[in-house]
Amino acid sequence: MQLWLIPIFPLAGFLINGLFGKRFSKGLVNVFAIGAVLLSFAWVLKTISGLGDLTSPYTEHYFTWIQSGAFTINWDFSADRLTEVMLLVVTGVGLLIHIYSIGYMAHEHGPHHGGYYRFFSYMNLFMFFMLVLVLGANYLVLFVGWEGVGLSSYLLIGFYFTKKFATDAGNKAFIVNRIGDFGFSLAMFYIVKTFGTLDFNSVFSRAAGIPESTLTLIGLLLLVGATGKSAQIPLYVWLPDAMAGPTPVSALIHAATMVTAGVYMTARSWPIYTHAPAALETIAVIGIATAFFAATIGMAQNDIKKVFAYSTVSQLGYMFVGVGVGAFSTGIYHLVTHAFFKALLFLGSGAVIHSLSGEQDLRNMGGLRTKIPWTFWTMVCAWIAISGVPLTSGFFSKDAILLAAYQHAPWIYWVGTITAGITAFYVSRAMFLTFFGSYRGHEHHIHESPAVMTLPLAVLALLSLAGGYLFPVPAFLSNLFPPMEEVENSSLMAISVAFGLGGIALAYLMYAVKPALADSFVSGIKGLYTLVYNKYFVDEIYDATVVKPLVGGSRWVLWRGVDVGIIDGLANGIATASRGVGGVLRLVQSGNIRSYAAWVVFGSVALMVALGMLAGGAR
Amino acid sequence: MDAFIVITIIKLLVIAFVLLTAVAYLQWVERKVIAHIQVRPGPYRVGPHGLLQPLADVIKLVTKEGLLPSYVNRPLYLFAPFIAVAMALLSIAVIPFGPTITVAGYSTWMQLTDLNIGVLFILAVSSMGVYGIALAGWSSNNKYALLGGLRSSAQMISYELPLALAIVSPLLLSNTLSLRDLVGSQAGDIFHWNILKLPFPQIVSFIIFVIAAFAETNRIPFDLPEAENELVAGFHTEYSSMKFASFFMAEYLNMVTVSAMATLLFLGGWEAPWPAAYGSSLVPTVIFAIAGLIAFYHASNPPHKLDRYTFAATGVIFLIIAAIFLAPIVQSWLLPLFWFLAKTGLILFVFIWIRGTLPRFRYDQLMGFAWKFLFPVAMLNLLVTSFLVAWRS
Amino acid sequence: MDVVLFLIFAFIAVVAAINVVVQTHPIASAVSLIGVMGSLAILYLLLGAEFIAVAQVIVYAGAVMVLFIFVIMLLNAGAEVKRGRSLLVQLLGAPLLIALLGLLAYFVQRIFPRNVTVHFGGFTGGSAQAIGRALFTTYLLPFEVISLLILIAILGAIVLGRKELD
Amino acid sequence: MTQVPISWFLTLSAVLFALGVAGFLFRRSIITVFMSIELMLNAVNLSFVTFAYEYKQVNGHLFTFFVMVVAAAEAAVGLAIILTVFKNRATLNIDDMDSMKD
Repeated sequence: MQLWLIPIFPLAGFLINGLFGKRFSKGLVNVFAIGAVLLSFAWVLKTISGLGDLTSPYTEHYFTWIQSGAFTINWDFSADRLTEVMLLVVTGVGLLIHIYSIGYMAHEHGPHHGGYYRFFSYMNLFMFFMLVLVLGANYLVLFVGWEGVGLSSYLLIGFYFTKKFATDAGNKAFIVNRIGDFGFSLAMFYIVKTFGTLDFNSVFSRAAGIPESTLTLIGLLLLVGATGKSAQIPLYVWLPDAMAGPTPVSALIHAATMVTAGVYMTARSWPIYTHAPAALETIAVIGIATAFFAATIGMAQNDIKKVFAYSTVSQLGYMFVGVGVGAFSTGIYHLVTHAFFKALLFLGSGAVIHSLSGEQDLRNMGGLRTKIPWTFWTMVCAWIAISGVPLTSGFFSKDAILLAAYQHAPWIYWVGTITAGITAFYVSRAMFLTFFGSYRGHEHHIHESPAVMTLPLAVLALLSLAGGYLFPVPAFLSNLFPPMEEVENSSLMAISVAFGLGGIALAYLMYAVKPALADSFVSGIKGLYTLVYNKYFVDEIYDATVVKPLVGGSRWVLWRGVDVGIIDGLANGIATASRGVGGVLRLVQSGNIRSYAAWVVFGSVALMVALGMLAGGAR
Repeated sequence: MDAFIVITIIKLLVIAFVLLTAVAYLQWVERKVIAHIQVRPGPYRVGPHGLLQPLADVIKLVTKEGLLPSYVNRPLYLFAPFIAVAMALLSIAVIPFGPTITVAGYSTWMQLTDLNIGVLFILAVSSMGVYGIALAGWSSNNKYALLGGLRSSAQMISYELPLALAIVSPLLLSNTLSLRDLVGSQAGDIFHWNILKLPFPQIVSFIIFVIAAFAETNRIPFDLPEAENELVAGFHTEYSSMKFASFFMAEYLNMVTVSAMATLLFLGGWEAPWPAAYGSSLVPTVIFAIAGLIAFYHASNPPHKLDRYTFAATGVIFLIIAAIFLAPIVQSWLLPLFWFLAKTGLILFVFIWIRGTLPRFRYDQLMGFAWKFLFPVAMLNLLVTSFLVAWRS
Repeated sequence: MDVVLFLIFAFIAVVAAINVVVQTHPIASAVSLIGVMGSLAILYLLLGAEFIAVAQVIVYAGAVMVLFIFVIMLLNAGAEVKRGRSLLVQLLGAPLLIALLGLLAYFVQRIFPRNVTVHFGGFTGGSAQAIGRALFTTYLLPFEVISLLILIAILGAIVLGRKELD
Repeated sequence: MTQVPISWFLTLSAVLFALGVAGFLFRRSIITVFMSIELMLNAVNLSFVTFAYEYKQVNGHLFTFFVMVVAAAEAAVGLAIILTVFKNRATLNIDDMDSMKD
């Protein structure tokens, strides 16, 4: 089926725009960038229709990448139904966001700051690596994509590299991801040690015969990698800062695709996890903790993108819960629907920011409902979807997770349900503050975004509403993952829906009907609010416990002590000694060629004398 | 063994005598041809139509005082003309003039010696010929001579490359390095000659060869080493009498050699252009007969009084020669010799003809022409030829 | 006959080689070296290496030495100046040289007995055809590499000879 | 005895080589030194061809061939270097070329 064609188009787009984009007009850049993703999407569709039923994975071998003794790593791509789902999400949502970016980035220019072509070449590079990640048939190829998306994420977060906070955010994302990747690498080493291969098929088919302790260790190490990439506790801190990048980047990378890589990877590794229940349990706990924790922070944020960033962290927590309770397909289901409505939320907020010429603070918005109706109505779709209003896509996926969680452990269900209420509350808060009430800012030229931006919004709005029916992911993936019990529990469903609607109502009361109520409520729980507003001081704690000691240790012990004292001392000592010896040998180097020749002749004479004596002795 | 040595000595003497006479007369022919191109009679005083002019020249050069300038590097100054003429004569040794002949029971080749690497031998010897000119230029201790010598060595090194490359293509077609076998491979009609042989006619390499040969022999339009208006007389400024004559002789001998080479490599050597069955053996007879008749015609209305007799005598001689060509005993070796000499003479005539028509190159043009035009074209031709030869086999 | 030929040309080669070393003027050395090469070519013929003999004349005598003479003429190099500074060579040069020659001759005489002899026609494998065949089969890779080397040498010479380079 | 002992050829080669070394050691003109190197190469070539005769193999000839080609390349580059050196320093004395000392 030529799977390699899928990622090769964005790579070509990246190379063309990256190498020659400087000379291209914006239109030409668009043609290559969008065209690459469009071709890729088209090829995905053709592949999926061509692969048909796909009960067993379809693998294509390209070349042997690493060969060392019996250990071989091939550059293989494979496709099963999970891959197909991911391919559709990545290329489909990616295509919409690329189109949207034409409008959003239209005002970017200049070689230093904007670099229109730079943006699109990075986006294409990201698409390439993300597709490699999804298509890879073994952990190492997956890891190539994994690191590649990290690189493109870094490049795009630091897109405005003349601003310090952007580059800092890029560095932070990169470094925090390194910690996760460290765990991932260790996991791969263990897999190689245990299985002797990194190939998915052979690893998974043999997982049943491996001791549980080993599998738990591998599972936990993989989880470390997943928490880094998918922004789970304790490595979630980079994601909110990553909003420094342009909004389409936030939508594509930090909401819809890259951050779900951790979920994808853990779901992909389900044969390992099913034999390591402890690791699976850890995933569920971390997921639900992250979901709740991030949701509470989301309530107190004033930056519209920060709200959605914490919302993303929280929703990713849901996906982990889905995976962690053993309902792998529900996690993927939520991944898909979340990609629709969260991308829509980000793109909508981007449209808001765009129409307000860069304003991001909720306190300076308000009453935009009539001024930018397209944006408003599309965002409403996302709003009700994320809030779990019945019959929207978010409702189905979230409910599936919560039901599975209830079967696994009821307390997870209850925490999840409360979180759902909180989620509905803070998203509604953001919506009310943005679109209702009266306008509190200074901007006078509020304008609706161009069609090239609103059209993707409309498509995503449709998907947010109807995505639950259109893509019945659990049914589609049912033969891939271990079967789950089909449960219908309408009371539990009703409870979670009630929590969601309650959250919306509360937000309506506090931010639309009586705005003063919110302020008085905040002043009532001032201590708690400060704690939440400052994100539980997690960044500060990390700074004090990890960053400061590391920097200090590096400076005083490693630099002054080890580097200057021992290593430099050693090197300088060797150099001094060599110079002394060289000073003696220099007398031989007279610079006179004839002297050198005499030495050569002397050497050959000596050699011949020695040879003659040896030969004589031998006789 | 003894017979071999005797025959070789006889051949040596014959070839040396004929060749040196021919060279002397080549000079006469050149003067005559150029004179006629310039519409003047040329040498006319010594002998009928100046026919004895070469003899007079030889006598003049031999009896002239041999000057030995005081400032020259004497050993090399004396050695240089010797090298020049020796190398020119050496290459004649391997050139075959015709097939095997049988005289008084002994059969031998019309060739001094046959090497199975004859072509390489000629290349080697001709590359040594540079020394004569370069050393002459240097040992004269004269700036014009030095510049002439420098120019000639640079020119000859440069043009040796396209020359060698042009030679390789016909060698590929013939698949031998022996000059005798080379002719053997071109036997038949004109379409078996390398210049027209399939799969790839060597017209281009023939032209390159001739151009490079002009440069190798320092002939117009490539006679930069002896450009008299820039360098007085170039490398032989300081030479006189027989030493000067040696250089002169070497140049004409080299002309003969390269013409013979061109004949052997491209024009089928002594092979007739079409088979004897279709009357090619009658061609010399016809030519000489016509020449004799023309001579008789001129004798009947002579421009000068004496011509009545000289023309008549010439006509008789021509008719006798025409008759000799009909004799079956001599035909076997006289016909190949005729064809060989006719082709070589044709190329020699081209040499003279071009001297009478073309101006001289500028020095940088000369070098640029060799490196930037001739060399790539020769290379391309070689590539195509070798590809086609490989394709065919 | 073979002995006579060998002795004549070996004698010429040695005398010319001594001349290369003894002559103070480069051009005299160069002409002597051409003499060495020419006589070596004859000895190659004696050893049955006809292609190598011709290549010796074409490449060494006809091209390399022409270059030498060309450069000598271009630089107008005169007789060399006696201005040595190498004490080592002055003291040790001659003894070392005699030792080298003595050892080489000793090894040759000891290792190669006199019963292996050379006569003209004793070996006929050195034809152009044989060499070409070996060159394009066994020695194809060295042949290609060496053509690359020539290309690099041409480029190097051109770069070094450029006027802008000082 | 009309045949030449093979050791004579090798001795001739040794003598020529030693003369080349002598030229390298005792001559001061860089061009002559260069020519001495060529002399040494020629001496070695002679022994190659001699060995080829002794073993009746063509390999020695090929070595000689390669040595010749390398020598030609070396001459081209070496003479270009000599020209450049002369252009910059106006000297051909090899003892004046010692700037690689420090």
